[in-house]
Amino acid sequence: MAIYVDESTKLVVQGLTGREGGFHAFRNRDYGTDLVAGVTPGKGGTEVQGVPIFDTVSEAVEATGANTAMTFVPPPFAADAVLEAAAAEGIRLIVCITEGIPAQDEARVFNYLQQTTRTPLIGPNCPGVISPGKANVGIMPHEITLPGPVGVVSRSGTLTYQAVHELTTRGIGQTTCVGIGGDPVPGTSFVDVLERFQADDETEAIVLIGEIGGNAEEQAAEFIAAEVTKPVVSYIAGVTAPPGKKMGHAGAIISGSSGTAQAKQEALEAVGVTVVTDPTSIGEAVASLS
Amino acid sequence: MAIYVDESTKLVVQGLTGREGGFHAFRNRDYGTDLVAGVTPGKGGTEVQGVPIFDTVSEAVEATGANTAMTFVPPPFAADAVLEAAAAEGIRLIVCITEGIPAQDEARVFNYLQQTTRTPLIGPNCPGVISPGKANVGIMPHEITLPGPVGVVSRSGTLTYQAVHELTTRGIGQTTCVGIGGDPVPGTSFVDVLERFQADDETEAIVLIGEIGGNAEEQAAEFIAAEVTKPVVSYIAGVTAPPGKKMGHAGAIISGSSGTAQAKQEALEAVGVTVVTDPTSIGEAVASLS
Amino acid sequence: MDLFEYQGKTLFARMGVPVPQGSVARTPEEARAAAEEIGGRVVVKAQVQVGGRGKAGGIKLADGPDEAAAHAEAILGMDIKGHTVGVLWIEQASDIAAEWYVSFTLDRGAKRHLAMVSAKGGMDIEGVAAEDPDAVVRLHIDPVIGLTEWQARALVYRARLDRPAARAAAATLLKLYRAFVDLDCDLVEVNPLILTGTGEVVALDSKVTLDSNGFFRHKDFEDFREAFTEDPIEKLAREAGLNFIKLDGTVGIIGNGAGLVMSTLDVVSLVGGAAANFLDVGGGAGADTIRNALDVLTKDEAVASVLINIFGGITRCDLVAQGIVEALGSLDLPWPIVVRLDGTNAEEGRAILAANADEKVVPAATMREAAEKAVELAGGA
Amino acid sequence: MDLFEYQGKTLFARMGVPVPQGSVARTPEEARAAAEEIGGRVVVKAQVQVGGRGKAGGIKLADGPDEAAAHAEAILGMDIKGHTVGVLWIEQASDIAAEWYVSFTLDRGAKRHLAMVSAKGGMDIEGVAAEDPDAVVRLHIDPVIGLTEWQARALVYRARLDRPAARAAAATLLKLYRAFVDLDCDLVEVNPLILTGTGEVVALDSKVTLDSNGFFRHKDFEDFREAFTEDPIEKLAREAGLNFIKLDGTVGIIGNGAGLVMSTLDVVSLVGGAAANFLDVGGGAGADTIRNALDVLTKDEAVASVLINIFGGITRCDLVAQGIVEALGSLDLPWPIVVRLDGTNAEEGRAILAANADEKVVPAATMREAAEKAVELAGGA
Repeated sequence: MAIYVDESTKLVVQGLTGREGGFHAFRNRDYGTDLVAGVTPGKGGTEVQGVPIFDTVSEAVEATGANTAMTFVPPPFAADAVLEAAAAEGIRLIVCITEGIPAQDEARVFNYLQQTTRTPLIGPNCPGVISPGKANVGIMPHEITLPGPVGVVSRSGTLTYQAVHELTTRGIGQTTCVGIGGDPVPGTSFVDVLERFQADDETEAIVLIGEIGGNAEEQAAEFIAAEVTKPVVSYIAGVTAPPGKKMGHAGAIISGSSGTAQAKQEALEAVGVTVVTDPTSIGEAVASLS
Repeated sequence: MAIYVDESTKLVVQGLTGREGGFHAFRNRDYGTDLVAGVTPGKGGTEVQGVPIFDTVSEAVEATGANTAMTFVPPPFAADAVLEAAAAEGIRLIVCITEGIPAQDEARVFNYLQQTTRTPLIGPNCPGVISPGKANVGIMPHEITLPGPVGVVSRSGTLTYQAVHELTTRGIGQTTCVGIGGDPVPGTSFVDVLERFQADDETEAIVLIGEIGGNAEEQAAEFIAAEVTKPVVSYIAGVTAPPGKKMGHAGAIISGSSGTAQAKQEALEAVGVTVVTDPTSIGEAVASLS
Repeated sequence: MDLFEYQGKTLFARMGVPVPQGSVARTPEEARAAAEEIGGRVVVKAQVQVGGRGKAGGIKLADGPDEAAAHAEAILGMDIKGHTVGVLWIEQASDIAAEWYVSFTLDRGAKRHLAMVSAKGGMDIEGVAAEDPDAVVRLHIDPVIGLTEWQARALVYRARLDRPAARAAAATLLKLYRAFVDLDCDLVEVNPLILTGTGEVVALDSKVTLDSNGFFRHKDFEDFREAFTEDPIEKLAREAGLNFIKLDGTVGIIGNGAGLVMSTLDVVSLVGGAAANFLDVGGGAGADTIRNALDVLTKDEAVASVLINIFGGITRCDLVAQGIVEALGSLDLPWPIVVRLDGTNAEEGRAILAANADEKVVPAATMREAAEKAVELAGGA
Repeated sequence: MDLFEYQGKTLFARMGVPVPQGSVARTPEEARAAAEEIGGRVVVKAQVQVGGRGKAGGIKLADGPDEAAAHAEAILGMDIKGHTVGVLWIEQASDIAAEWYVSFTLDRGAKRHLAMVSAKGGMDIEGVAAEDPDAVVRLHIDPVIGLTEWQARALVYRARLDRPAARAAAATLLKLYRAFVDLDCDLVEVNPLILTGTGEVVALDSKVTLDSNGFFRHKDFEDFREAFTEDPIEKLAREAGLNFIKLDGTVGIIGNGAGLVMSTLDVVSLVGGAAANFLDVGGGAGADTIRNALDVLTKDEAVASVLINIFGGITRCDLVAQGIVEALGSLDLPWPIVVRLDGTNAEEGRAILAANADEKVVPAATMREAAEKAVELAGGA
């Protein structure tokens, strides 16, 4: 098994005709992901590298049976694209890669989806999801992954790659790697992903990569204490980050003493998580679990 | 038993300090309804005839344990008042008497409540709910009611009184009489009320009063066919209404052949409902059921 | 409240929806002046609150001012399905490349807004919908977040409107929807919404129904009514806050609550009579309201008897009785009045009538009895 | 982007929130002229993007133009927590009957908007919240429908603001919330929001943080930046689309992704060094981006070595290598560059460097090795 994406994933890409969207979508296809459709309003009826393009997501779903949507559209239109994907019957997962969506749009869309649909949204501003050997929906470099028993979840893009790389170079494979993104209002939280990894038979251990700002790691710690029986290894970035400075991710702002890397490390250690202070130690830590 | 309101009802009235609100709320109290609070922003801390007034519904609920809200505030503020009542933890029923709320407000509030809460809203523009001998929340004249085994539900205010009067003068009592109101977007539909009457042990028969316009009666007929085992007697007003004219209730517009009194009568008769053509025959029809 | 085409277009323009340039005219001379100011070819359009005016000859193309004046002469005073034409709208003729249909309304069954769009505009849309249902694309809108951009696009693409104009069409749909919501409309319908030869999207017609419950947010909307030639009795009733509709029979009806009044009409019909009107005094009517209602009925010469059917709830029967007594004293009432009172303070009301009313007032114990007596007093079926 | 008080007030005024009359001044003479134009007593206020300016002497009351000029003289050039005062706001002195605190922000934990209101405004609100938590009323707002009227009233009554002013206070909250949402703010804070002696509610201060992701909706917001005295290196970086923050160490850091860069800082610290900066080239950086990043670091004299840490995903390592090679050819780079490439096209990237780079470029296989080499090359810990 795996979570979110696997062999049954049938992918429709919003913004497939764009440069970035096309580059990554076809990389995903080359990896074996079943890319069935693209959506670009006004380009319906055309096709790109054998993939049919539709004007709307619902037409794409009707014609191709797509069940997973990936959004690459520019920030001014991304919130609307997510709403469109969520409204299309048959779509069971939305992955929004777009970076730079206004926080007000994110907050409105997140709450509206919570109130009106059960379709999970991963992102925005995230690297996507890969289940090694099965499917890749996003921008993660699949070369660094390896099928295996570890679930990886992270708020950071490139840091996720680093963590996966450390695992793979030690021969430790992954069930699924999920980048939830570091924006102020991510559609999917650590807790959502932990719940799925806990329920996934093939996942034997979990790697959680956090960073300063917000309280997502503290919420994860609470959930781990209550619900997670599998071993968890964690790394938190930003130990030396200057307090109060904005570090790229709009989320990464330290407010007072809460949200610091130290506070997060302590919260996770207190519930039995193995916390490492160097991303290169993640592989070692997981290897020493067994 | 009874539905919606009974001896456990603890009533807070939004607009208790207004002329209409006060008149009917205290009539409700005189009938035995447990009127525990009033809400009028700016008048918090005062009291009217022994009933404490609060600035907000949530304060009223916290202080008095109110579980049912009745709204008498004027149309420009009524939609907001309903949202306030729905947001107050502990409120399990909202009855909105106010007439003249813009249809756009009703549509927005109805859908928002559907998406965010399970608290039922009865009305707006309705006469309320009475469970004879137990509680009256609304403007129905309790003198014409009698405790007994018949559930009454109606889109029309005064016509409900007429129907209840016909039952009572024949000695046939009621479990609960529910006026759902005739506005374009009523918070509670015939189907919602039929479902409760069907589940209510004491209700042995149901009277349904409809009128021209919309398709609420047709939806009720479908539900009756599928779910209701108790006998139903129905009267539909507007057989002689001229087509296409607006008859007071914004809802009562005939559009084409659907929504006519005849179409509704036929739909109900087709599923075994006893349809009478004269409101004064409702009592006879119910009496002849047993 | 159904607006005239030009009134709806005024609102469209306010919301940024393109409409052709035009002017109101009430005489052939005004039509000529309007055509001169606009220049070039103009269209002379009858302003009536009913559909089908094109087929009835109420819309004419004119090459210049003289022809515009001639058409105005012909159309003014014309009867279109019972509506006499008193106002014209003279507008610049449009260069039409495509004609679409668009509407926004509330779907009461779904309790959501409903958008309908068709590439087959400019004709009888009900016919199109009946013959070729797929030609009219329907989409429900959640009033909580309103029409989204993807929905506007989906409507355009699914209805197969001209693809190069898709962006402009979607933008116009969004503006029309904003008009529908922000202006508290029950209906916004544009048939046709046109694409011009130069690629613009323009509302060539408008059918707007305003929700009068929303007028507190739009103080100026009441002014639209000035343009209508209202029936004097209906106007009197409206100004008194009464819901009145003229019908064809002889029994004047006064009741409280639309359902009860409708039902009263039905019962009058059932016992062989016919109602002269529908008159709902609403909830919480006082003595004045009843007096005013009786006053309104004195203006209708068809009335031969009156039936007052009140079931008190928020309305108090004692106040109703008082209103009848006051009317008897102050108005010249030419007909017998059958009165049936039940509900809140009914006994007090009956007592007041028994003590103070003259022989014109005939009490009735039930709705059916009241209907029978009123029909009999009106001279039978 | 944190706005100056006066910039925030400009936005408030645009949204209908009352603010005192005032003018910007950059010299004592401008302060005098502003005070003359306003008349009466004025307040001279240092404009800095940091709190606590009142305690630091950055706010002074003046009886007239002369005193205003004298205060301006004293405040201009003052250092307030590392910010040099270059701009003043001269405003009409207000008649204060009560001082309240109001803010709207996003509660990331709850994923909803959070309103906070207190009757104890005009002072350190964090202190108030710590000592007397009940004095700060908190309420979550659903971003789908926004702040409702009942919520605005509930905030006012629960915070026990002056009851006669409740209606005006609630109306002001609604306007401030509209500003927060419609202007794409991360934060709108008013401390104090005052009640004047004549019963008006006025924003006496403003702390507004704009979300630059929303600037596409507000074309003019970029202009606010002109008033800031920005660090020249940070400005250069921003104009090149790079996310740069100056730090205190000697190892220049370039990486892709905020998390990886933060982590690189941590590892450099772990091996005994200190980063000279945080520089995130973001996702999908091309050769130009890398060249520009290196160019930015040449302006920082504290840099002794540079660490480029790239894990390719959307970013391609071959383009990164190409950018390094281009920089070596076109820029005068005074320091060694340790380069660690992994992920998308990493091998191609390493090959490009091996073939084209000079001895300044030091390859590293892992992040830790890269950090150790860079710290060593910078002259050790």
